Amino acid sequence: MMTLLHNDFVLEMIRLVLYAVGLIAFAAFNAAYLSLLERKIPSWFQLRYGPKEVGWWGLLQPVADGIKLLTKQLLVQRGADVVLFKLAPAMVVIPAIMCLATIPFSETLVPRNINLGLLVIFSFSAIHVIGTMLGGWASYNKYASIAAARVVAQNIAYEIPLLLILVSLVMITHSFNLHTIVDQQAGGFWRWNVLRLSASPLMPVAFIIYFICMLAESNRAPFDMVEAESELIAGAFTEYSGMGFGLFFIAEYANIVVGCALGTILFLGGWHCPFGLLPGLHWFLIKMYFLCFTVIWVRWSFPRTQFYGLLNLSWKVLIPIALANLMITAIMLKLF
Amino acid sequence: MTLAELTTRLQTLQGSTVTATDHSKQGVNLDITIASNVIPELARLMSEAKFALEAITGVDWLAEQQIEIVYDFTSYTSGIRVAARTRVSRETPEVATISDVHPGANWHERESHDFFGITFTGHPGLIPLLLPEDADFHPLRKDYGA
Amino acid sequence: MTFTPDTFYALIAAVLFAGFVAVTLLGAIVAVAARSLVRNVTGLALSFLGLAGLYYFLHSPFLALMQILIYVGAICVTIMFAMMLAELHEETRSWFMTILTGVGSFVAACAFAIPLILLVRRSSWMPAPAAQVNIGSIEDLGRALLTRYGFAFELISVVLLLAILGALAVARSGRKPNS
Amino acid sequence: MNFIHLSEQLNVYLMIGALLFAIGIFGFLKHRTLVGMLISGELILAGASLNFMAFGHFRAADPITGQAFTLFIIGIAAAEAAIALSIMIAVYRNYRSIETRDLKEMEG
Amino acid sequence: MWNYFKLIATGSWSLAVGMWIVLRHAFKRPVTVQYPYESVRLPARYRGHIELKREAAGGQPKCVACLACQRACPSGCIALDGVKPEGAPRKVLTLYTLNFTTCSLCGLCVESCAFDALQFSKDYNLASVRKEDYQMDLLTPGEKHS
Amino acid sequence: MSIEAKSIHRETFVINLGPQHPATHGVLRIKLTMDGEYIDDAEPIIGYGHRMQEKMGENRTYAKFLPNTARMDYVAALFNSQGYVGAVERLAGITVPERAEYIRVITAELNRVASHLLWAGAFLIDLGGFTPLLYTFDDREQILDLLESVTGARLTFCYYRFGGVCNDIDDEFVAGTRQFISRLRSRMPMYHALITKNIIFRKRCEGIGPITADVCRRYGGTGPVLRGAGVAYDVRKAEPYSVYPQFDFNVPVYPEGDCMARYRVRMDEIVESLRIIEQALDKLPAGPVMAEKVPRFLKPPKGECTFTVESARGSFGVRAISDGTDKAYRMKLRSPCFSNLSLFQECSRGMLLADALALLGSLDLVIPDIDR
Repeated sequence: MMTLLHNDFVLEMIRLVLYAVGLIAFAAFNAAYLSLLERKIPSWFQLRYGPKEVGWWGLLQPVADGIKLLTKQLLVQRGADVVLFKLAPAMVVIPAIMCLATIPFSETLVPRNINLGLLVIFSFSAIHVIGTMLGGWASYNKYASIAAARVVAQNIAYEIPLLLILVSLVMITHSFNLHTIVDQQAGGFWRWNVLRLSASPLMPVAFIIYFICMLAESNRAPFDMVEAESELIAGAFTEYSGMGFGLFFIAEYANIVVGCALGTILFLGGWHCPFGLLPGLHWFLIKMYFLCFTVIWVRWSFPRTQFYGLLNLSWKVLIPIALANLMITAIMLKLF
Repeated sequence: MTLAELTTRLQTLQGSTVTATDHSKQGVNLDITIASNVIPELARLMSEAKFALEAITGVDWLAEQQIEIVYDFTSYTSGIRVAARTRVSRETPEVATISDVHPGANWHERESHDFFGITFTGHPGLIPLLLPEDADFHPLRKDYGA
Repeated sequence: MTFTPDTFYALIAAVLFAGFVAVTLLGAIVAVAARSLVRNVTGLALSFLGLAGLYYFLHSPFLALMQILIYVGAICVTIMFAMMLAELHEETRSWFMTILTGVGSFVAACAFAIPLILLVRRSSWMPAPAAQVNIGSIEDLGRALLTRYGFAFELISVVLLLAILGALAVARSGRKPNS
Repeated sequence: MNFIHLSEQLNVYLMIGALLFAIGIFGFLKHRTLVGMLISGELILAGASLNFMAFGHFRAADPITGQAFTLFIIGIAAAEAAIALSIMIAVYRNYRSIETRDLKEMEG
Repeated sequence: MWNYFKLIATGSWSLAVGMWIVLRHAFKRPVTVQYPYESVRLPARYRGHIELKREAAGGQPKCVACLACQRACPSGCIALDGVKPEGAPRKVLTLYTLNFTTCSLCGLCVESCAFDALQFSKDYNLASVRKEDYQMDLLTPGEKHS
Repeated sequence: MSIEAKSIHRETFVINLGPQHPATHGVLRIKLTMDGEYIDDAEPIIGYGHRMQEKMGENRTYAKFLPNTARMDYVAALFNSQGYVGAVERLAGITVPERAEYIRVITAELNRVASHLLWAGAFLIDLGGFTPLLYTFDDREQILDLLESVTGARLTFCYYRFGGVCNDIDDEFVAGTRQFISRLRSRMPMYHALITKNIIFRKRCEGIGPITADVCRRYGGTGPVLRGAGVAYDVRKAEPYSVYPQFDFNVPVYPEGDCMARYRVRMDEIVESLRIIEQALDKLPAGPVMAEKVPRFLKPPKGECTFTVESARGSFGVRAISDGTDKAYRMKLRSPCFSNLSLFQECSRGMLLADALALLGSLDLVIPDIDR
């Protein structure tokens, strides 16, 4: 038994538990405070104040919302497929948190440094499509069914340009390891992948495509066809109440955070300072939350796209450009 | 189509009385009184003359035991406004539908059916529009609820 | 047996392994036995997730991730999409036929499974190689795919291309103007 | 056979593969719809690929062989699924023979 | 092909402009009025519920109970009564109630008053959960008539 | 054909859009028969907010019906009052002082601008864009402040009276209105950059929900819907009433007939209305705002007349029949939304759900106006 208390082992266990708790707390915290920002930022855009009653500057508003969601009953409507209905939120939220576990937040703060980190994120984020769709289908609600069909078509369409961009990125960086990819971008902002014009002159465009695909993959406006409230009320989540809805909510923001963190890692140099000085967690968070801000900013600036407009954008604009980027990258790699 | 042409065209309809009215006094340019069985023909004529149906108004003349139906037509090109009126008996108010010529009349006729109980024969679905689905009363009749 | 951190890790690994096996088999059973097609696909997805875990235990995380990415993320989603698009549902049959086909299929499946399992238990496989030429890393896999299996790799890509074209052609041929 | 070392036994994987195969066969015979058969077919393929992986890992001098084979199987399965589903959609579009109970059941 | 790239370029530009406009608004002062803490300035003609004007001396209502407001009210929400004491020049109000639940705030009563005895109050904090609170006794303001 | 027709039967399902749905702006219910995401048939079901206003018009004296007129099309309440007051004045032969007519035009056009601004914001909400609503509301609030300062109410203005208006406008109102005109003019380029030129908005509106001039004619669609279909019909020009002939203004017409055309018509109408208001303020004559000798209990002579005004949504008509008593014998209210909604069933056929909602939004419906 004494060996169990071996120093390294205890530390390792503590580390694991801390990271597990920390990640779930991080996901929940992000869901809570990004949702507050989701109300505060548009209030600035729209000449309003936003929530300001609960706590100073509305800082306790997410707590109040959370308590409200927790105390509400999870209603299952008659005719719904109860098992799938309750399975769906878990299938959405677990992969999202698992993706978070591979994100290197700084040089040292890495929950799990996996060699195939990029691939892990992509395979796990593919699961949430099934979860959303099951939720929509199992709700036994026509609006939710339509949303379930939409989420699949949308995600299939946007996975392709996303993967094409990532393939070209992997060709440049020769690695699936997120830590390595960030380390290659050390130095100033001119070494970031987004400005790595020597690898492919289309890199800034590739970043924009990545951002668009990330919006579409996490079903954010202007691609929020899945929960288009003026058409489908709340889409796939129409029938969810209480914490069932809360889990979808957490997963949505966790997906945004993962997408923004990945954008930071892949294109914006991760934890490196733009001027090559003092790298660290704060730079990572600044960049990541700036991307999150942009996500919210985009949401409150534009109307929703049409469904076929969205598919057209993917097939007629994003995929050709991504393919072109891939080919240019390959040619440049071969030439230089 | 000018007012004069329209007047001559309308006068050819059987049993019609066409009166040119002062727009500033009456709000319409032409006032036609016509027999109820000529209504479909009138509607076709107005449709050919590119007139739009603006409204169908029922009036319950309790003293005469008659129900008057006023069709308001407007031309979007010339701005001419025509009111065509016909009277049917109050017990069995029946007139042929014009919703086949003016699809917009569909709702107006349903509304008049709701309020006055006028039966528009040939109407595709004369079910209550504004009143509850099971309404069997006609609130704009003068003897309703009075 | 002394209880060292290593045994603790091994125990966790064993529990995880058992969990993956359970998910794989239970998912597979749901995939064939459930009456609703959506549940079938969900079972299939779960089964593949478990299978990915088993691949991880076989020291090939790349395959495990590809399994998730392609089977769960693409194939299962596509099946579901097709079901939504075509509104497919299981045919309803009389209870007699249901029981008959169920029992018949079960017997047939057992006829395959029991000899196979017996074969696995009885036969002695050739011994493990003394040394492996590589560790099966993703670099080795990539090199092998482009050298030794280059022909098969190209063939697969042609097959996939043909499949895509064929799928497009078939799906388009059913489309009538005005419908 | 120790529980802890279960994951290091070739036979365990082979048995799981055999069971998946059998379940696939069961489903293939039981289901009569295209989707059901497709699902079962994927299970059969999964059983086969698990065998490849297990043999490749435990008994082959070059573990790549099993992995490469499994990758090819995944590719083939993807192609198969694409073709099968497009056929299903085409059949459905032309005949619409399959019942659509659920959406009709939902009132209003 | 040219149009394709042009559309992409103009489209992206329009999106960027839109985002810029929205961002610019973020630095403007909010226009909302935080109601319980601050309230908007009511215009002089603000039509609240009615109240009785009173004589400068004595505080008696100017109302002579002529019933004009009651007659003018479309909703029939005013009820008033007055008696003429012996020797007094005019009637004295004994009852003036306003059923605010049916009042439509049209202001016809104030217009109808020939004695300048009615005015609109500036009271807009009228929320209540009890219906009885809206049976207003205007003779003794502040006390709710029930 | 026969075999084909038998084997291909459309698999449809029914969705109830409403009575409570974010896109119906009120208690409208649309029974959608859907083929996947495509609409096979859309049957509007109305009457949830029906109040039998026409019967009230017969049961109340003429003056007592005035507040009701603001409660049909509550977004553009002054037009209903204008139509009703105009009809009764025509019936009773009352001439309105010119200053009152000018004030009516100014306030009504302000109301039109407010209504169109509200529509633009609500339409963007239908399309999923939330922010423009707050900007248009900001501008609309300015109008409501102005109208409140002269009428005393912000929404259900009961302002027009037989023979004039109940309150005169003051210099403060005139100055405020001029200030507002310049403010809104300076904001129009912002709206165009934010909304009109936005590629997503354009993609969602251009070519979506086409309504032809013939469809408008057959269904009696009027207002911006008709002008967006390329017909330059405006009651203010076609049958001039009030003092409109004295003003110089254009009737914006766009021939495309799609949602974008309707949007552009309304945005242009805002500009035209501002021009009208400016001219009216410039020419505003002095004088009384109320005709003399209008009896308190009006008893128009026996007769019948109609009065049509160009409301913010189309032509709003009142047919009043008097039997010589103080109550109308028949008070027919022709609401523009009623006809505009009736063409939805035909025009939405075969559209995608999202596009149909864009079409529904572009019709600018006020449900209580339909239900009356």
